[in-house]
Amino acid sequence: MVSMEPIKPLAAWKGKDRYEGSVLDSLTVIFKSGGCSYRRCLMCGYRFEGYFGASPEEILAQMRGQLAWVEEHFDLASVQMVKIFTSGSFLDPVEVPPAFREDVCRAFAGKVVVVETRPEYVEEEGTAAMVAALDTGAYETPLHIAVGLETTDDAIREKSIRKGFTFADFIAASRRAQAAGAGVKGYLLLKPMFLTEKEAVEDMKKSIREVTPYCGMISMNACTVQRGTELEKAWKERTYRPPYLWSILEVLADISGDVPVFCDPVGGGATRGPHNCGTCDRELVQGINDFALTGDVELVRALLDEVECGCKKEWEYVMEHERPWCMPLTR
Amino acid sequence: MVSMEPIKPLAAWKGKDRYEGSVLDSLTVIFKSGGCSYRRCLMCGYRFEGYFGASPEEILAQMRGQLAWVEEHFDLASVQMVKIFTSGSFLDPVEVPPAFREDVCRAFAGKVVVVETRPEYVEEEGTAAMVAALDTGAYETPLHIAVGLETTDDAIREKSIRKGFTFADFIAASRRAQAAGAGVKGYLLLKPMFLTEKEAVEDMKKSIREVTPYCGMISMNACTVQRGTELEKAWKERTYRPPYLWSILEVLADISGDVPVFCDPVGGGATRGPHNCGTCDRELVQGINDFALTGDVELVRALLDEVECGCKKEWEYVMEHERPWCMPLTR
Amino acid sequence: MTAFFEVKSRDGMARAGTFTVGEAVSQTPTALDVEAVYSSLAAMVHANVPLTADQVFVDEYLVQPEEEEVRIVHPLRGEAGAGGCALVANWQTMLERPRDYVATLAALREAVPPDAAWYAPAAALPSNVPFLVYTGFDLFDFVGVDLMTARGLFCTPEGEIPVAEVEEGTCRCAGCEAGDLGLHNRLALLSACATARRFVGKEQLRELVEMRCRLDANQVTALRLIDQEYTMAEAAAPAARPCRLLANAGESMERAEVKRFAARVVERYVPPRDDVAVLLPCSARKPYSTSQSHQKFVRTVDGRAHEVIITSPLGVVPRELEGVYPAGHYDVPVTGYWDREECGLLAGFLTDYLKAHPYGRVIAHLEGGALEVARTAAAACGIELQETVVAGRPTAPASLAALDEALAGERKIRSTPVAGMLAWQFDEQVETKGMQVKGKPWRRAVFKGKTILFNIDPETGLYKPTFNGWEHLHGYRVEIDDFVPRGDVLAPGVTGADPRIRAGDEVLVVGPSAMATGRAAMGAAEMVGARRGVAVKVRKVKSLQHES
Amino acid sequence: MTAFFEVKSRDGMARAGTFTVGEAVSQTPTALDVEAVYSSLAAMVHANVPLTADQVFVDEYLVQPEEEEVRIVHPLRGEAGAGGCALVANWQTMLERPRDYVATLAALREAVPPDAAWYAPAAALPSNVPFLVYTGFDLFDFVGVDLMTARGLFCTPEGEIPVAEVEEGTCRCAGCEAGDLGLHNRLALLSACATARRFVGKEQLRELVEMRCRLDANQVTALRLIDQEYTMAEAAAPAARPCRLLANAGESMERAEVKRFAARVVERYVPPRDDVAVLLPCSARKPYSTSQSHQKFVRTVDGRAHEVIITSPLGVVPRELEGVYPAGHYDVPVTGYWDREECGLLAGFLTDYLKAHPYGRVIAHLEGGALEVARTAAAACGIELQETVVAGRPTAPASLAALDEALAGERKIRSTPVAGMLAWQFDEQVETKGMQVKGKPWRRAVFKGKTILFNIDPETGLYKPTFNGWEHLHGYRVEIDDFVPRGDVLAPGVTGADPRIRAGDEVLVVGPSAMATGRAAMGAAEMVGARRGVAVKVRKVKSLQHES
Repeated sequence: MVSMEPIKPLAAWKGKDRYEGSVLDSLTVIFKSGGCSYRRCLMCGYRFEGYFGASPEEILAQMRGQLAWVEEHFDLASVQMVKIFTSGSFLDPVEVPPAFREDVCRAFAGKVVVVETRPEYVEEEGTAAMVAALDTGAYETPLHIAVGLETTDDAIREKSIRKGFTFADFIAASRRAQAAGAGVKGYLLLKPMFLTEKEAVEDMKKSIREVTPYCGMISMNACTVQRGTELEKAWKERTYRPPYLWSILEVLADISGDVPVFCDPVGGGATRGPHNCGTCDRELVQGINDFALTGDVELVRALLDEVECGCKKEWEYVMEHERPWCMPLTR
Repeated sequence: MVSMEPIKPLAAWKGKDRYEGSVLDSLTVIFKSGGCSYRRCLMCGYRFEGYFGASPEEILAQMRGQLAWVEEHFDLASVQMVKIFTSGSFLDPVEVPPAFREDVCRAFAGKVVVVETRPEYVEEEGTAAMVAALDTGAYETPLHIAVGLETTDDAIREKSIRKGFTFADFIAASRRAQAAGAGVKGYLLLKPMFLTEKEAVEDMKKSIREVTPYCGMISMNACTVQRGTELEKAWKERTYRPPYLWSILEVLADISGDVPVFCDPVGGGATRGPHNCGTCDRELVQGINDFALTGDVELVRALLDEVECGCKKEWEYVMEHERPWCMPLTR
Repeated sequence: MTAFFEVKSRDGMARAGTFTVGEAVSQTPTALDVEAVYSSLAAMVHANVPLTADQVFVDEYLVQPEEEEVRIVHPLRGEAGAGGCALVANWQTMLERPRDYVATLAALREAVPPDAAWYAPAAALPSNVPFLVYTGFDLFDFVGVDLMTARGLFCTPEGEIPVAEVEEGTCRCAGCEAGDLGLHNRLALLSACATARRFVGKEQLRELVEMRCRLDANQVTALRLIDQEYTMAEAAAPAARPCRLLANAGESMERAEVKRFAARVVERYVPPRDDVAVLLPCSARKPYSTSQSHQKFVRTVDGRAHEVIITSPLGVVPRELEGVYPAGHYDVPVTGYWDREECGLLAGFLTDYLKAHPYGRVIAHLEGGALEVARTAAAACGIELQETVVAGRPTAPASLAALDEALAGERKIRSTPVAGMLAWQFDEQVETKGMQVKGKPWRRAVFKGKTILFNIDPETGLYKPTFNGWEHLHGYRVEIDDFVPRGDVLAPGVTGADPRIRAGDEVLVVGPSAMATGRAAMGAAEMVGARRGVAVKVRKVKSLQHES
Repeated sequence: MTAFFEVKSRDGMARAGTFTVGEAVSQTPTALDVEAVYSSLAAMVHANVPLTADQVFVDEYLVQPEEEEVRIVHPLRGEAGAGGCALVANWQTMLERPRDYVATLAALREAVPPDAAWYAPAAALPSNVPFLVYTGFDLFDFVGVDLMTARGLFCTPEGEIPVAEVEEGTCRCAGCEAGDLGLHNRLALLSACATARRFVGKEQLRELVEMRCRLDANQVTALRLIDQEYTMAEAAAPAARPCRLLANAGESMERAEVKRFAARVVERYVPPRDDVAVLLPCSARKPYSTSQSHQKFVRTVDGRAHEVIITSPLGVVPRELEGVYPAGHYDVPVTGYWDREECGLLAGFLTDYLKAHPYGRVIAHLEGGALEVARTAAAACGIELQETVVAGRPTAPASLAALDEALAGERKIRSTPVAGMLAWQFDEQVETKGMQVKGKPWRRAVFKGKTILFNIDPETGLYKPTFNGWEHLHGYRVEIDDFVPRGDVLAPGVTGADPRIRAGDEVLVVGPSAMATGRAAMGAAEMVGARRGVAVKVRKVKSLQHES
């Protein structure tokens, strides 16, 4: 057996997450893995992260080292939820050796665990095994499979993200996961490339409606411009602008129904992240963060209706007048 | 005695002039003389014409030669009036040897003769002699003494022309001439340097009124820009603009009383002469020339009132708004 | 709605025309509510294709609006419908990227037919619309200014400023009078369009742009880069303009017309003698020979040398060409200083000239910057320069005497400008023996015996060949189909054109049934590619139809 | 009527202020009916004295209007009343004579006190008013535009055009809406004045004029000639501006601020070491060291050489001065081409620099135009240049490696920018041992121990001495009468000023009873000559009054 020397993962941090009506202390870990087998998504900044070319054994050893580092650096007893990402799919056996799944389940048994994956790697048997390994009776659904669906619109997903799977693939994966006793979390992307601000907002509203039947949780990511991506090239060429914070509010204010929708406005207020004019950004980012913990749609509506800022008229204008043939109108 | 070989004078031409109600065939001769003894006038282009430094005998010979040329080249029998100019004063004995006066009287006896001079050279005895020599009974007043008074305003004459004599000098000379039986013709200058268009017009109107008691004839010269003068320097520096033709009409239309006022708009329509905008110049110059022969003030008033040209409003604006501290307004 | 665009006149890449929607005729360039004209545009969804997209993406995703009159064009896919509108999608993204602006423009001009109205969406502001027009756009919308309104910005030709910084009384337009920022901004755009139209009409848009670009480094950069794209710029530059060329900026030196003049003097023109040349300074008065200084030079030279004028920005103007555009039609600010760039460019022109046309002797009757230029060029050519100006005053008697002495014993040759002008204008060496220029200054012509071969345009100095004149020339033909032109020749009738033809050039129209003399209204590429518009303004037609 | 003029702010020779007539306050520069203000002007007759008149004529004939508040001034006779109006009679005759315009202006600025409103009668049009303001005029009238109205000409910022050529909709001002050409022309003038005021307020009038001059060769010529009058232009140029310097025209190179920066780098500044210099390219981002490229350069040089940036239009920017105006505050159009004039001027700057400050070794880590400049200067100085850029890419690893290798073994010296800045700003070599720059980017200061000597202005980069800081400096004093300033120091209280002081300079106010730190609101000549206005904006006052 290879060494178990602790290795720092790509990132790991503690936070709070709303889960079934209460707020849990959560740990997020991004493991460096064997690397995404697909890596064609236009906005993905992790495409080239990973131990490309390493043997499964080496990958396993490296990932175990990372897990050891996590166990050494965090007081896991105080953590109720663990969210696990790689630079690709946790359930891809090429990327993440299946033995590592067992290690993870051992380490985080009794907590709510969320693992991210592309849908083609969700299979019922393995998922059921993970559920069983995690289940201590503490939570009804100890495992959640998170899938980056991004949008329910297959055409947009293909043109704007180049994701390589369909909504139907997602639904099928969702069914497999649920059959195995796991929950499903859907990631949606607000404003991928080639959409006007309004197209993006409407696509998101529609996606939330359409994905709800297949998800226990929905997480909306507002698109950010990461280095080395196609998106960054477009952004530098001024053919892409990240979404307005107003647009996030507009989507959140529209939420109805029971499925919880989360949004962590990463990079909010920066020119590479979702941003407004710079004046009102702090206040709105704070509000969106508050919503993530409270789920209070009224709070969002109040922000949308009552915050006065010069850029709101600009956003309204952009929402009404930006067209596929004259976009983006702003930076 | 020196040679009598014919010599061409500076200029000589035939024309028509109104005189006491009828139109006479006239001859104008500009003799090259000994040169003006004064030669300080700012706008004078003849200051350096003359046999400067020549002996009186040489001057006399040269001038006799010019007279011979005139007698040879013109049919004097058909001429009823002779107007004689030099580049200074015909009656200045230094400039024109007195013997030449006798030659002239001999040559032009029986005609109306006009000779130009500064006032200080008009003395009663010599004038009476010329009258006697010219008089054949054909005309009541065979000799007219023309004096370039330019304006009756002594201050303007000094500042704008630097003429070096006063209106009182002119009046005294006029009295001497009349006492000797000669007529008096007054030359007035429309728009010397340093006057606004309106100042110039008003000065001219006032001068005509004031000089009338002392003149049998008045000739108004509109200022023209001659080469090598102070005036030309000012014109090139854009600090001088010759008078508008409209201004000439304005003055002529104002004439009342019995003394005939003449105006030959030399250089009319050229940028160096009295001019308007270029469009209406021909028509107005023609009208002014017609007036010179007919003395018909109504004709002038009709031109002033009825000719429509874009530049008339410009002239009206200039008349009203040009000030000593912002002039000229136009070119 | 059916809209119809027609180009009425050109000024380089810019055009003035009409855009007719139903009964309403708009003078272009202008701004209007384009979505109201082409309602299917508003219905396009998920259809964005950036200008920087690659061929695969364009092929897969470039979709068109339902109305065929408007086509979305792309550097990788031209397709504009005749009579309609070429929508250059997302052009506003180019405004801050001058290098891409120019490269994309060049690609578009290759790909998009010339007869559609070029529409730059969401791009136009009062501060940039002259530049957009200069680069060939005809139609704009109110999106840019309305966006500024939403932002609380007040649009001016000098830029967009917070409305709070605008003093009362700055503008008294209907919008400002009503306290309506949006109306002000729209009116300001329409007014800027009107100004641009006016300058296109006068063919002085270049001068306006050299002014209006000045507060925006991106516009300045793009203007300079366009000048470097000589092929694109020269193809659009007319043979002559009805106005003076005002060379009031550093960029004026780089105008296509300046470079073309210099190139033709080297490549087309041949001097009438090669024994001795006198290089002379220019004069403010044009043509030079009407100035007092040149009258002295001409008298002194007295036919004993070829007279060549050294001037900025044109460089080298042989005496025979002094009357032709732009040699007889430019003005410059006169400070007495020629800067190093000026001297460098002009020395380059003169070097090329002296290498192309070696003379036995070269006399420099010059001073100041022009003398520097001559010395630099002479050094570059390895020739010895004889200098004849004394104390820096070319018209001083001592200088003229030195010039006279330098020319003592040289052969007097009286040559006409005809051969030089024909070479320069038509790129052809013509045997001109017996040809003579006659007539009053405003109606001069080249005769051979009693036959007029070329009338000389008093405005531009260009030669206008008669049918007899065309017999001496072989190029500058426009080929047409089998018809006899009635009035002007329209573009669809043109089957071929000498590629050297530019708007304003004299051409001979030839077809199976007719010949006609006339003046090109558009350049060769456009008359071959366009499906509408006047190609040649015809002067005289000769029918070749046989009795049938 | 009594009118009162007050200068509120300056932008080179231009000023913004107020002209108060009774209750009515006008923001200047502006146009108004001056005869209505000074009725005695209309009563002047036969009083013309041209600007070209000689001393005898002026002495004899220059008469003044009855109202003493307005004085007719002349280059040969200044006399302007305080608080009033200096009427520069017949200025309109200068508009087409740029050489005389500039010479006469220079003479007037010597002769006429600075505190009167300068009135140019009958001169202002929308097309020239920015230029008139640029040359120091505050007041205009409507005579010029009304005359255009009489002529049927429509006034625009681009010139005057026959009203018949104006398309409907070109202008929607109150005048045009009412079909009143006269009102349009007056409003157009007022609007042009408002635009000029706005740019004076932003201290960017130079940029506006570099734009607006462009259609008038006379304005271009005069602008260039004023730049050649360096003494006049430099005296008026502020120490710093609150805005970027937009070098968008060829003329931008000739700005007084550019020449002054270059002169100070040669004459005042002394490098911190003389063994080895590295010449580096500039970056678009300012100050340079915040750019990615310069972070690489700084890491590579690692204190082993003096870093000197070669840039256009400033020429030579030692690293220590990179933050000070205008080194940290200029933008240029980037085409990648430095023209010959640019290269020539910059090579001249660098030559002067290298001659004034000889280094043991000079390494050129440069490419393109900057490398050309360095080579030219090195040749002129007879020094050998070591070149370290590989394949024209200064930030490429190979280039950085070459630079690193070239510096192998050189001594590492960590010097602060303090000595260099003090020399550049205050013309003094100060012993700076123990002085350190500390603080957050937006609140940096020079400390000695715990004492602040100089706060660093985050906007301009200028050093703002405290009283402790002034103890290290001997110049830049403003002497005042025996009083303790309450608030700002007004011009009448000033008894003397270091002639090097320019508007915006940091100064120490010294008088028998008080000292004060502050910033000059006007230049030395003006604070000594003016009888009104704020001379120094005071920051801190120290009373020296003894107990009596």
